Amino acid sequence: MMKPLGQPASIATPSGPRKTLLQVHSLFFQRNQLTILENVQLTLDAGEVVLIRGENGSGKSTLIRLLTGLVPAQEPFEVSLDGERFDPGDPRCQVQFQYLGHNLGLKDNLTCAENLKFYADFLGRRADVTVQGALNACGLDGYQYSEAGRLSAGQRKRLALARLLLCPARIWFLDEPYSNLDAEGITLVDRLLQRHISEDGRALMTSHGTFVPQVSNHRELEIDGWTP
Amino acid sequence: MNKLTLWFHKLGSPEYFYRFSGKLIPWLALACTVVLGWGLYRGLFVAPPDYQQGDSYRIIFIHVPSAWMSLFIYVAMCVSGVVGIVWRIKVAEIVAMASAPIGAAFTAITLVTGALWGRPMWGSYWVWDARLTSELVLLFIYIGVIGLYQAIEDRRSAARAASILALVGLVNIPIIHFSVEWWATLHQGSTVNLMGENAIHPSMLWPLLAMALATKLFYAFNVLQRARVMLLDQESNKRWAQRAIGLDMPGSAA
Amino acid sequence: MSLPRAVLALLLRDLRLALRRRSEMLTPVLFLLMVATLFPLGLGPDRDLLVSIAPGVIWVISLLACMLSLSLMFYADLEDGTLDQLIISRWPLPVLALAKVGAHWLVSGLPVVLVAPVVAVAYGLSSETIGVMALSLLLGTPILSSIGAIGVSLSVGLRRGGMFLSLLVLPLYVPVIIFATAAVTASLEGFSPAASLYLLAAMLVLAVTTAPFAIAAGLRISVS
Amino acid sequence: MDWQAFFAMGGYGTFVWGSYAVFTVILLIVLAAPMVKKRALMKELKQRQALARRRSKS
Repeated sequence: MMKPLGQPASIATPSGPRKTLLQVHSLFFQRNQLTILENVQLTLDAGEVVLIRGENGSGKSTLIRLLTGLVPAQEPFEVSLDGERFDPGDPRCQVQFQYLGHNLGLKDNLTCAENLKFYADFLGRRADVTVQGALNACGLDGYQYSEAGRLSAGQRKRLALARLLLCPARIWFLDEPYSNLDAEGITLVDRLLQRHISEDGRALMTSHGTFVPQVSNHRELEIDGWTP
Repeated sequence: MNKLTLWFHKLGSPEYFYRFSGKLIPWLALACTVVLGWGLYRGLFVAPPDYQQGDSYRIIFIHVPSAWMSLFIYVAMCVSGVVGIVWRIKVAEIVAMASAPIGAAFTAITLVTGALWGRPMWGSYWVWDARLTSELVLLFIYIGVIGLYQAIEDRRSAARAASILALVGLVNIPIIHFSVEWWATLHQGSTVNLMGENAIHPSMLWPLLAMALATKLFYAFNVLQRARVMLLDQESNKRWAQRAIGLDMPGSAA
Repeated sequence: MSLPRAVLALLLRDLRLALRRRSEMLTPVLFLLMVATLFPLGLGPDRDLLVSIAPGVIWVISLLACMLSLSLMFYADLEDGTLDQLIISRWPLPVLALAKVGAHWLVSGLPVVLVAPVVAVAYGLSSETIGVMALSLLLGTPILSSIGAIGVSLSVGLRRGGMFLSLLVLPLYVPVIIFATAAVTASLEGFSPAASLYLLAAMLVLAVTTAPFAIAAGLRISVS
Repeated sequence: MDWQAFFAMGGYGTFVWGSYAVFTVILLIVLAAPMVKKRALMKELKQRQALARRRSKS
C-alpha cells in the first residue's frame, strides 16, 4: 500500500542568546520524495550534551550523518562552529569530531587491542590515554586479546566507546549510544559524556528510548517525526 | 550573470525545464521527420549504386550515422553527468540517465547493421573488425551504466554513481579504441574498410549528412521526452508537477 | 599523526585481516590452478596447441582469479562501519582508497603473479616467455585491482553487487588484456615484448593516479 | 520506377532491407518507451490522488 505523505519533521529549538558554538540553519533532507527533515535549527554549545529524541525513521540518524558529511546535503545548509563555517568535508573540521553510528566501526577478526591500536594510529591518540587504559575504563580490561567478533553486543558497544575515549575530538556525534547496553553500560556512557563536557567538549546524541543522560548540562530536542 | 548563464541557471529548475522542453519537442520532432524523409529518399532512391559494392552500400546511410550517434550520445551523457555531479543539478542528472538507453540503442543498431553489411562484403556476419569490436565494448559499457542506474534504489545516488561510471568509461573509450585498432591490425592486417576512405561521391555524401542530422534531432527530442517523464516521476509530490499533469493532491509539498 | 602513518596502519590492518582468513587468500590461486588444468582436458594435451593458446588462456584466467576477491575489498568495511570512519577521517579518501587497492593487490594479485609461471611451465612455455608473462602480470594485475575497485565502490551498496560487478568492470579490462597477452605472444614468437610492456606500464601509471578519485567518489555514494 | 529492381537492391535486398527494418524497429521502440512510461506514471499518480483524497476526507 503506498505510504501516504506525512508532515515533514522539524526540530524546534529555543534560540537562546547564549554563546552559540555549533549552529545549524535551514537543514533539509528528502529521500524518495518523502521530506524527512525541514528547516532544522540546532545549536550545540561547548560543555553541553544535546539529546535528540524521536521514533525510528524520524530522521535522527540522517541528521547526524548529514552533519558528519556521510550523507551529502541536497540543499546546502549552514553549520558554523565558533563563528567559522563548519564543513564536514574539510580536514580542519574533520579533525574536531568523532562519530559513533549503529555500525560500530569494529573489525570482528581483530582483537580489541588491535581495533583500538588501529584507531590510535589512524585517528590519533590522546596523550593521556593508552589503549589498555581505554579498555579498562570501559570495563573490557580482560578482553584485550579476544576477537571483537566473539564479544557480546554490549561489550562491542563498550569497545566502540573506548575509541571515543582514546581519540581526541571536541565534538561527539553519537547515534543511539545507549542501544544494546545494560544499566551499567548506560552509566558508563554518562560518565564518558560527563568527562567529555567537563573538558569543554560537546556532544550531539540521538535516542528513541526513555533514558536521559545524567550529565551536568544537557538539553533535549524533539523531532516531531512525521506520522506514518 | 550574463544572459546565457542566467538561462542555463533557469534551465536547472525542474519546472522551467519541463515547460521549456515541452514547447521544444514538437519542433524537433517535425524537423527530424523532414530531414529523415529527405535523407532516406536521397539515399535509397536517388544515390547511384556503388561501383564496387553495388546497392549493399546503402546500409551506410544508417550504419555510419548510428555509429557517430553512439559516441555522440555517450559524450553528451558524460557532459550532463558532470554537470549533475559537480553542481548537483537534478535536471542534468536526469538528462544524462535519459540519454543512456538511446545511446545503447544506436550502438545496437550499429552492430546489427554492421553485421548485415559485413555478410555480403566479407562473407560472415561477425568479423573482429576493429570498429565493430570497439562498438561491442561500448555497448557493454552502456549496459553497465544503465544497469547501475536501475540497480541503486535512491534515484539521486543512482544517477551520481552511473554518471561516475560513464566518466570512467569515457576515459577508457579512446584507450579501448586504440588498443582494439592496434590488436586488429596485429592479427589480420588492415581489413578492407567498410566505409572506404576514398572520397565519397557528393550524391552519397548529402544523404549521409542528412541522416546524421536526423539522428541528432531524434536524440534531441527523445531525450527531452524521457527526461520530462523521469522528472515528473521524481517530482510527483511537488505541486508544480501535479498541476502540469492536471492532478491536485492534498498534502503535497510546495 | 601523519598521512603515511595512517596509510600504513590501514594497509597493515587489511593484511592482518587477510592473514586471519588465510583460506580466503588462497581462492584466487586455487582458481587459477584448477581452471588452468581444465583447458588441456577440454582441448587435448597437444603441446603446440597449448603453447599457442597459453598467453591468452593464462592471462584471462588470472584476470578472473583477481576479480573473484574484488568484491571483498569494501564490502566488509561498509557492513561493519569502518568505511564511515575512513570517509570522515581527516585523511584524503583517494589516498586511503589507494591503500585499500594496494592491500587487495598484495593479497590477491601478487599470489596470482607468483603462481602463473608454474602454470605456464605446465603449458610448455619457454623460461624467457614465462619471464615476460610474469612481468606482464606484475604490471597488469595492479591495473585490474584499481579499475576493479572503481566498480566495487559503485556497486558495494547493492545487495547482490558481486555478480553485477563484472558487467561494470570487464569492458574496462579490454586494453589490459590486449597489451598483456600481446607482450607474451610477441616473446613467444621471438619478437621483443617491449612495446606492449611499456604501454601496459603506462596504463598502470594512469590507473594508479586516476582510479583512486573515482573510487573515493563511488564510496561516498555507496555510503550515503 | 522499376519497383521490382528497387526491392531487389541488386541482389542485396535482404541485407539492405534487413538493416533498415532493424533501424526502424529499434528507433520505434526507443520512441515509444517514454510515452508508455508516461501513461503508466499517470495511472499510478491518479491512483495515489484518489487514495490521498479518500484519506483526507476520512
